[in-house]
Amino acid sequence: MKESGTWEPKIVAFLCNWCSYAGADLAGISRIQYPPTIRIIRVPCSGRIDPLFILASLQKGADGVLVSGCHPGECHYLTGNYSARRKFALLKGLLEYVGLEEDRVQFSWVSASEGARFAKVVEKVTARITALGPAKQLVKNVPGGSFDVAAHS
Amino acid sequence: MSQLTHEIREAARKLLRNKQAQLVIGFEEGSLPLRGRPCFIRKEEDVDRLVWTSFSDINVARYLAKRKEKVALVAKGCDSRALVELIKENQVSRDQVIIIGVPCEGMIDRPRIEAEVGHKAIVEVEETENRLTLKGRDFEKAFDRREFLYERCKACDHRNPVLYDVLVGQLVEEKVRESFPDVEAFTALDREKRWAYLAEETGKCIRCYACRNACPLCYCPECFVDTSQPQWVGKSTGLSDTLVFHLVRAFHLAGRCVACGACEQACPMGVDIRKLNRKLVKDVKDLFNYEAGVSLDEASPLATFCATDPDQFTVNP
Amino acid sequence: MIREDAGILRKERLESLLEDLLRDHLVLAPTRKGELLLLEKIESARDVVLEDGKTKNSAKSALFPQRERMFAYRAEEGKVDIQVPPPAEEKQILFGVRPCDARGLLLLDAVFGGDSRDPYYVDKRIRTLVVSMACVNPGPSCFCLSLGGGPCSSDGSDLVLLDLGDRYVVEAASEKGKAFLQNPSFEEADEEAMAKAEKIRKEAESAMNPASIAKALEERLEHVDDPLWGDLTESCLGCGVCTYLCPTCHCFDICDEAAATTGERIRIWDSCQFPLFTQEASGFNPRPSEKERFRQRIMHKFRYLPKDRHMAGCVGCGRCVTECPVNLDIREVLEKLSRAEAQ
Amino acid sequence: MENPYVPFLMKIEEIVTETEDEKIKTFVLSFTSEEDKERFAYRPGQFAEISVFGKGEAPFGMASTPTLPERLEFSVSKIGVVTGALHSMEKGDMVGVRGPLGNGYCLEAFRSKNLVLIGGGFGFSTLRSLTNYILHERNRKAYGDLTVIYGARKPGLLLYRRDLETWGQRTDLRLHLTVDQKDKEDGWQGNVGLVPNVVRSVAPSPENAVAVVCGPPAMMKFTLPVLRDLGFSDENILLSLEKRMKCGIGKCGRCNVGSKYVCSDGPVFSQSELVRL
Repeated sequence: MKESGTWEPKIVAFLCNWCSYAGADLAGISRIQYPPTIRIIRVPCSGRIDPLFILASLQKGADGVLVSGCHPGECHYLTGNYSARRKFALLKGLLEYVGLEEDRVQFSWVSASEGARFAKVVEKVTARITALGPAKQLVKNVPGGSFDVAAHS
Repeated sequence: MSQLTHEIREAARKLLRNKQAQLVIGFEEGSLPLRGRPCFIRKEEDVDRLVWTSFSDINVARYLAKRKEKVALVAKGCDSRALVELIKENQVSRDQVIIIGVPCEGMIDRPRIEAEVGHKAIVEVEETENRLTLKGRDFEKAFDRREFLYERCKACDHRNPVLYDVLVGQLVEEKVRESFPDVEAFTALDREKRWAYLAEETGKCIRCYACRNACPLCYCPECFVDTSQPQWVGKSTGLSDTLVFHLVRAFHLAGRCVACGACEQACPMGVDIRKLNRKLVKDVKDLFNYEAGVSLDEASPLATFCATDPDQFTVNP
Repeated sequence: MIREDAGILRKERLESLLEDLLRDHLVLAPTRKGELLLLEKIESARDVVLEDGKTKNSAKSALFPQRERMFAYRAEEGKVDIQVPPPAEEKQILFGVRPCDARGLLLLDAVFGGDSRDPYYVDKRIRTLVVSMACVNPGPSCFCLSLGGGPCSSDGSDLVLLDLGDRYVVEAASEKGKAFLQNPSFEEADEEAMAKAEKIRKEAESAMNPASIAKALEERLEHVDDPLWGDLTESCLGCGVCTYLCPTCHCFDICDEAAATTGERIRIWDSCQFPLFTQEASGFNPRPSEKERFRQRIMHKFRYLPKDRHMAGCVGCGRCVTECPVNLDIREVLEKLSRAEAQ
Repeated sequence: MENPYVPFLMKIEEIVTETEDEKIKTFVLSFTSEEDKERFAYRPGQFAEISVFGKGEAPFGMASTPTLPERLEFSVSKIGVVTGALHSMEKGDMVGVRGPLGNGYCLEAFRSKNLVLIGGGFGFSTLRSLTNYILHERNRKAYGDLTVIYGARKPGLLLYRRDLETWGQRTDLRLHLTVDQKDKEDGWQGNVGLVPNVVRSVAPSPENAVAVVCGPPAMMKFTLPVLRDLGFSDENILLSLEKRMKCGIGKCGRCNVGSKYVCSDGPVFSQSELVRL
């Protein structure tokens, strides 16, 4: 974390290799500016995403998670994102239900040719998460900077 | 002895005698008042251990996976629904099970009854029709059993077995389709309140995994909380790890949970585990129009999809 | 004075005694959290619930918590710094635990004390005063009598309270307890009270229905391959309820919880009922099924610990009986094992 | 109060890749303080818990000999979380060490006895420690004949190549190496056969002798009847057991076998003790 006022979120972005990852690449080579808040993890398909990946990111201190795959109907493996979409819908609903801040976990569809769209998605996601501030709800409290022995015992 | 007990015993006796089944899994009297328990009958002379009471509340479908012999299962509505899912998931083969279906009029909520008598030690229980008499060392109290059913039983709309080979007793009238007033009420709370509630419930959890192990559909040879490489979930009782355990377990049961309540009933600490499951049951119904454990033919909701599935939750710049 | 190791506590003085203690002690007592009766830290004397029997958690939680930090560390640039938490200063009182729980502490003392003392347990233990509440109305799952204890046993307690209706007879069972009796809240015990207490004690014992655990059990347990084990454990779910709520089960795991450069080593309860307890990194498991794991639990409690620590790993509190999700009753298991001939 | 759960720190001085599959490495550790070194007086057959901070602890038998007290050596097979983390560590990194733990080999009882040490695979590490200890010039005369039988699945999996060469040249030690199978290319000239069979053909005399066996469970199981056939009594057959352990001091309950704890009562047991459990 930087000094207060200049805080920016850390967002783990799981991107499908065949679309959003290439979209991010295109945004890069097209010199489209977007906030440097995401840490990209490339996955073979949005269908690869296990809810554990998302929750583990939040436990380990990510302020938000973005999952991005191919537009429905355009999956490299034909139906991977259709299956994923059902999972994501349920997961999103469940996380909201338990009172996790709604915008911490977000999903999008971005194709390989949509560099500009990718940048916009990141902008929007970043704005929402920045508005929420640092994530606290699921972060696992491991003795950190203060190295405080009394706490958490 | 109740009529249902009698009929269950006769059905079991016949199946064992004719060698149609090598094993009957049903319920017997527990060792304490207000308790029933699973029992495993292999010999005709043991058949009289079988009973049917207001405490035959364990989901016995849990004991079916990985059996080699031909099994007769005494199944109430929720046991049969779990069995449907197990058959669909190829954990149990339909030919291997003979279902002795029992229409169920709900099971008694033990913790609630115990609270009702002020947590005094109950020494004896008598059950006749709808009347339940509890005796302690210095008290006696009678209840109408229908008022003390588990919440899940009150809301149950599958009291009759959905699948059976032998039916004992008479089918009972089913309630009209269940709505989800509890889920809606919880959703209406402030986000902070919901989180605080879940944090408090999670705080009671001692990670004994009774919920998972009692669940008829938690049959994975290695649970995600037990993997070490990578270790997804820490083993201690902090909020983060414990909540992630419950969230992911609930999620793994999405579209599979038959709302039998085995989890909450097994929980020694009274954690409101079904809170999460109910939400997913509702969403699966609303979003994908699926109800777990009612049909052998319908594909499981997370094993299929539809091009027009809801999409509104995605970010659209 | 009739007896210097006994006194009377009038019920109306209980609250002021507790308030007094709360000033300079950490007081753990049975208290209700919703429907749960838990042994937990109390803030006020009014939170104490003494009449409702045993708590869901056992007294071990106070001295051997489910999660405990062993040390914190920082590992950076080839340097490692380890910080061990300083021992707690505050004295603690376990107030109103039941005699079975107090007796369970004796086994924990034997395990965590002795050779290579466990500082986390021992530090807390020497600062702890155990005031137990005798059971005048033992429950249907209680079987302490079968294991050498009793509803009014003072084993492991410093003081035992016994309810006479309007007052408690308080008996000291240790030097620490005797010293505590000097507190002005206590009055001198009179003959009549002592006689009444004795009568209640007898009644409580005779009201119990102890499991008949025969001498034969010992011999029977020598037969590890007894086919009876398979039948006994058929309904076992393999969960950790029985071991986690048990006042004597003490198996634990040690693991690290880490951030990038800092972390802590913690110990957490573990259970012999879990497959991971003995599964080796290669995947090989010497106790592959519920049968072997359940057998280990019984063997450890009733055969190994009596040999090794001269005390059974069971005090008959009955928690595993009431809390087992499938009512797999340890009393019946022991009875069956004591009865049947080894095959 | 002494805290038996808190490790002291040691520095990795050297990492030796022992086997061709690179799954077993030996870590040579140096003490960071003179006190730690003094406190760590051990005998062959004892073990220590090694900490990789953030990953946890795992038990390893000392592969080094107390006759060279400056360094501790541990051979680590990469199978789990801690061992995986150790394998990715580098020279200069710090690890935590708790020990020495366990009973070790009873050297007093070995005095003037003929010793037959039988090891298989990875289980050979503490026998290497024992062998080097006995071969030390100060100790050699105190013991009788020394026979070492050591087998691995393939020649490329034999540990401590340098030691094996030195030992092979000595006259006060009979060394029998064997492999379960050999490839055409590996040029293995030695014995091919399972350890129990080699023991049978070497046929060490049970006269005034103690046999020490350490290796995988199957090897131990099949070696036992061979030793009994040769006339070794159960009191004179020692086995070093391996079990999942955690605390190492007989508290955590994991390694309970009968009324013993492998960590604190063992890991070395005589067969006659094991029969009684």
